[in-house]
Amino acid sequence: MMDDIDLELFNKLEALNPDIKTCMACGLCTATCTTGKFTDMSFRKVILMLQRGKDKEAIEKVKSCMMCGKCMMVCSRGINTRNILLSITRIYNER
Amino acid sequence: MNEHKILIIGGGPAGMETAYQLKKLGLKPVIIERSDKLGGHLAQWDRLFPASDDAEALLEKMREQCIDIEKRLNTRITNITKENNIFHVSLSNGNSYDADAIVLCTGFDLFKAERKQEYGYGIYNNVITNAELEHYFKTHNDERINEPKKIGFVHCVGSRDVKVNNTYCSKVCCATALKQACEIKEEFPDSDVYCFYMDLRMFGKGYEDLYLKAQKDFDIKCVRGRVCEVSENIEGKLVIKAEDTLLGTPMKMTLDLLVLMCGMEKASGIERIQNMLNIKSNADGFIETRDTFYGLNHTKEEGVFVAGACTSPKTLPDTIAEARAAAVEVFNYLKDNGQQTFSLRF
Amino acid sequence: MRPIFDPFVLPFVLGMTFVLLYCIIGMTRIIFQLPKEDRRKFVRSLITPKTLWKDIKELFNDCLFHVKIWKRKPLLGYMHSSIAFGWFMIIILGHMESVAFSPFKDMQLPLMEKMASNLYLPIFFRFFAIEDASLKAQIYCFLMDFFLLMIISGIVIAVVKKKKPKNVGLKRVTKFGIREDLVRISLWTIFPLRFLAEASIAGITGGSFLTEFIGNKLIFGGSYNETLSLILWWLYSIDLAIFMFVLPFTRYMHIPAEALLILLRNAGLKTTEPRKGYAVAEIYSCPSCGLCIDVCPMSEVKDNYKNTAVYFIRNIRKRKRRRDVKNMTEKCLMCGKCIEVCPLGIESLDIKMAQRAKTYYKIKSDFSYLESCKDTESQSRQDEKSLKTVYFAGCMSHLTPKITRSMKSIFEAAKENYEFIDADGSICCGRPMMLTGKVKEAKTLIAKNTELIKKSGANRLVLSCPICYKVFKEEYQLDGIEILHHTQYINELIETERLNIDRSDKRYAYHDPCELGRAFGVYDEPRNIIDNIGLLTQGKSDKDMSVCCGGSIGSLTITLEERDEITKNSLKDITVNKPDEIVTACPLCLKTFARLSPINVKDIAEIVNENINVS
Amino acid sequence: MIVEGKQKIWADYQKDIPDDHYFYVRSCIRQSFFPGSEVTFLDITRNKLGKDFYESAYHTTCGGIAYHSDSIPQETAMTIIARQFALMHESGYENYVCSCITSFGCYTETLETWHEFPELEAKIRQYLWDSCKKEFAKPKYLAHASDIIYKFRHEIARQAKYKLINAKTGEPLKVVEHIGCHYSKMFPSKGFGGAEYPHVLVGMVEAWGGEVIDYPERRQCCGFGFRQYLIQANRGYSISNTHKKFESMEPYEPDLIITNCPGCPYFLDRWQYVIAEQTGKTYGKNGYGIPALTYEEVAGLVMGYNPWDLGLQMHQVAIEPLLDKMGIEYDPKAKYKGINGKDLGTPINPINIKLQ
Repeated sequence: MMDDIDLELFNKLEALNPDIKTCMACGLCTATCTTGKFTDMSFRKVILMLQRGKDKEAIEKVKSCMMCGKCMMVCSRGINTRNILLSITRIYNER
Repeated sequence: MNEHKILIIGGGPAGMETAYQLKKLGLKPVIIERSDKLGGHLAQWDRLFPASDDAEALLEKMREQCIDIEKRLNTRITNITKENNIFHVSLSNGNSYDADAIVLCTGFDLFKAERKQEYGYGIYNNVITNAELEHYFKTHNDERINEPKKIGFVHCVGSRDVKVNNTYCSKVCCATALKQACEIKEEFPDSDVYCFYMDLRMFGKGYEDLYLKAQKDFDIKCVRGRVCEVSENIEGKLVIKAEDTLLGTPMKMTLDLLVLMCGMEKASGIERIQNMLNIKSNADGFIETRDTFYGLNHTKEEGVFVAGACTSPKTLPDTIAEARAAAVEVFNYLKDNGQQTFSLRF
Repeated sequence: MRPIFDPFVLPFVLGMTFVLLYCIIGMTRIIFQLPKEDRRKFVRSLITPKTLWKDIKELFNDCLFHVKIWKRKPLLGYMHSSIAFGWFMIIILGHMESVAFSPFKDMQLPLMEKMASNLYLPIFFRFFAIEDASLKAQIYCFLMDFFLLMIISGIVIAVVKKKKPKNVGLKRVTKFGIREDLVRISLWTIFPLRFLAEASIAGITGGSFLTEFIGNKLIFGGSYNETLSLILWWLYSIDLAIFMFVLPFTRYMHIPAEALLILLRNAGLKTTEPRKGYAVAEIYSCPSCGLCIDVCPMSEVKDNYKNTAVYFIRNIRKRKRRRDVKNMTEKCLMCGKCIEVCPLGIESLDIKMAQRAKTYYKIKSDFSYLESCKDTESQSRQDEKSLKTVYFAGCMSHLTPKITRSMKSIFEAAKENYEFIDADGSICCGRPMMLTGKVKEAKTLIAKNTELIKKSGANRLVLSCPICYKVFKEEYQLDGIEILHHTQYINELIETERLNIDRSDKRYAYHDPCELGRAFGVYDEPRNIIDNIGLLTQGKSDKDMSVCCGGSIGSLTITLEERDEITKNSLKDITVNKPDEIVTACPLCLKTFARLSPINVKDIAEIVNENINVS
Repeated sequence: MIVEGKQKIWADYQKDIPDDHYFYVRSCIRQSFFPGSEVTFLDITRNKLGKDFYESAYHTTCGGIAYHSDSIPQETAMTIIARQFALMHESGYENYVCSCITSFGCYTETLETWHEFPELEAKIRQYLWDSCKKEFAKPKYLAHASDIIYKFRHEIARQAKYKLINAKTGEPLKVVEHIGCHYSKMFPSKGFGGAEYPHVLVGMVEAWGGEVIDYPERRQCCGFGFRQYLIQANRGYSISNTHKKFESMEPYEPDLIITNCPGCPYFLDRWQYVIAEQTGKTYGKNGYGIPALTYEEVAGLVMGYNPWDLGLQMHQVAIEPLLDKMGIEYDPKAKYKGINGKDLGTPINPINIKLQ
């Protein structure tokens, strides 16, 4: 149930990185992902999962990121994906 | 002997623009409108996508252009017969016309939201339609809209849905939804607004900008997934279910207000006129045009023309463009056939 | 006979004592904050003749003559060296003069008094000594006046610079607070006051062309007013005291700090902690000159000049809130241009990297999935022992298949026995991870790549991405494996005639990628290649002055809009001489430019491939 | 809630079924789950309403459970159904009424399929002949047994001794109605009230004095869902589904659940016990559950049948609080006595849910 989700951390993330809002889920970030060769990393899904309160699954994905920045290079909305990933590792807790 | 005219059936944007252009071409159009004023659906709308332009200003301009044009309001067609390329048209007010050509500008009906029973329109208090929201923007008078905190928009209600026999896309709902989402967010800045879409079909000029604006400036949350059912909880709030298809997980949430983006359907009662003129419908129920490219303003019946959303869902710019094209087509038809109206004038 | 003491010297004596103590304590602290190994290195450098000689040379060149500034902006160079060298000479000559002509030479004074008098005598010599008519004394007088004039001329330029920075070739100068204004005014007034004080008394105690003939005769009409003169000497002393008391808390601290920095740097030390040891020496050495403001690519965007190196260093020095420093650190593109122009060569990027390494990330990376990653087997490898070269394209090059395709075709044309080790996807080189401050995590990636490359049995590694190149050069330990960027490799192929190139009359502009050019000085190889292919046009700022393309992954927080401004500005510089095509040697630069460039942008490998002579 | 909106839909979805002369077929599992229900149905229709409901001893399963758990192919299921139709035909009846919702769904699906694909009907006709040497005629009318009670709900109300009203307070009882999924979800027009807002049970409850509550998970399956329960490994889905429904209806404090499907009262009843034992939570007041009854049982209670004759002791959730509310007199000692007075044995008391 979406009503019970605590989005405090996500709102913090969104305030720091307002460009998150403009994602249109085209999937370029996932398609180009260097880590994606080895894991099911998907930046697009990470953001959605955090939005839907699935923090744990999202964090598992974030942990595998190599920070290469390819997703940032290809993003058609110009979202600073790399810094958002970094922000996540600062804001969210590994539980 | 009746005066020879060009009869325009329907006084919405398509009818008004066709009439105005015909008049400019030196012909004598008559608008037959069943309601008591010109404007059609445009008169119900407050602002227009993509840039939230004032609907009334546009309507005023169109009405002004029609000031000198002969109109028959509160009037219905009772009978049409065709003889030697002349249409004898009887009206409900007892009058009749001889027309050299007829332009059908009968527009569309909004999908009746109660037909999607699972959305509970007419059953749950806080389920409203796009038209009702537009009416609220105009009047600010709707007790169902009371400081909502969470608002949902369901796209494609009555469109792209074999379960209501409408498999086509209504074309205008995506942009309308995002426009209305921004507007309601502007009105209730503390609210969370969700748009449940299947595809965001932002095809026109400025539509993609509207999408970006909705996301960036208004924080409209677009969820890819159709709402499957709506119910009411004990507090009278709406509980909706959908799938977040981008994540592949079902989601359930409580909303204070749900707006159904009703699509376009063929206008009710149009079959009656179609039968009089021997004109068929296409697979979507709208009036069939002669072909898909060159004959868009023509029906298969000589002398019967079409413009606007009576042939398929259309945006306003599309409608206006088609109305202008129809006027030219009528003009050419009359010229080529040496019709009376034409010879009178030239 | 003049008195041997006057109370007006007291402010100066106190100021001098304060500043000396402050510097000694500060220096000791810095040295003690150094890691043990670094401290040992430092001591060793001081007793090694070679480094010692280097120390001395640099102290003169940099601290006194400001050779680097001369080279870039002669007028500014003159301003600095006239004040620094002039002042230095006045102090030296003052001491020599006071030793040679001390009025107390023959007096029997208690030791303490003698020492104390030695402290102020050289400074206020003219007050205490009476002119000696000897030629030697005349020469001293002349030299002292000469250098005083030199200093005053420098100060005049400084005043002009302050009023109209453009006259000395600067668009923007650093903005300062009241304290800095105070110290600046006190510095500017020291020598005019000295001139007035000396001139006022020159009728009695003598002087040379400046003090006696211009000063005394013209200003004071050749007369001597004891009260007025004493007031001037008091002002001079107080001014000196103000300068010295405020100095440690202002940018002028760079005067003593720079000397220490030179010694530490020559000992081979580097920043390891952002707010300790070597970094402190660097931070205090920053003169806030602001040369880095104009060159910083970020200054293109309004208000972003506040993130330039000079303000970053100032914030650290002021112990500003951690968050401000953090934001500045993360915004930086890490292009290194500020270091290139820094007259003191302050390695602010090292401080930023050290600061980034302090970031606390609650979620730790987990690369355990790499353990199961199989060695990238290559079908084309027939005999392992004969394999000479491996090619590692890197993540970014996978976004620019024209680079990898061109490289493949160049390898084939050169009949190279090579293996494309990351043909179906790389493990990131670790540099982007380093830039986020996650050094340990980066080391994991480095280890994995090292393992894969070593397994290949090659003795050469060719890279296409300068980002990779930097980390491979600096962090990888691939003993026995030569690391080359493809510009270097292709250049070698051309020079050894393994690759024949056709010439055309196309005009190419070359953009130096930051991490290839400034970081490693790879300037000639690409230019040599282009010379073989077509005509190389000059950009407005080439080589070490090349402007970052804007795409740098060095910056974590910069927005796309800001990047675009930088890119446009960089493109403007590159295309100033109307080239037909822009050539670069970095996939990131290529992709970044391609978005906004009005003309074709190509990688150097691409133009080489286009012009291979097949016959 | 806008009642007029629902009434409009109810008016739109009315089906035409005859008053009398039905061939009645029982449900496989209801007979063992709630054995009083079908007996009561026949007693009410035959004796209280005076209608003709005929049963054949040769009737078998419809094959629905096997079909829905993928054990038999559609042709097999259809042949079984064809045989039932043959029995009806042989008995001289044209109207077919079944007790089971699964069967109702299968019959509807079969008839609709034959309508769309007549060649399949011909094929099945051949199969039936080959296997049983029987010939069938399709029923003229197909009804579910709850349709019959719905149709006569007002007559039953007239004969009622009790109402779905709290005898002490005079307040209507709050009733959750739960429709079997296969009643109208597959073919909305085949059910009274359609698929979204079925009226078949609502009509009964309202006619008998109760008040229906519309809660968010009303449309959700009871938790049986064939594969969810029949495959042991999937039973977690079954119970979590049921749990979801109870969590959703809890705030309304329902007094009673009325159902029209074999599986629903069973799962809504039994899982309450399991949920209580797992989580300690009960959904009725004072440690009781919410009674989940079949519509025949509710009709029987309203008409004054002895609760134990209706088989209400076969429910896991104690029925007594409901009987007390309705003011129905009963003999607590007789609860675990069979019809012949023989002791049925007493269940062991669970920890978290009261049984009496």
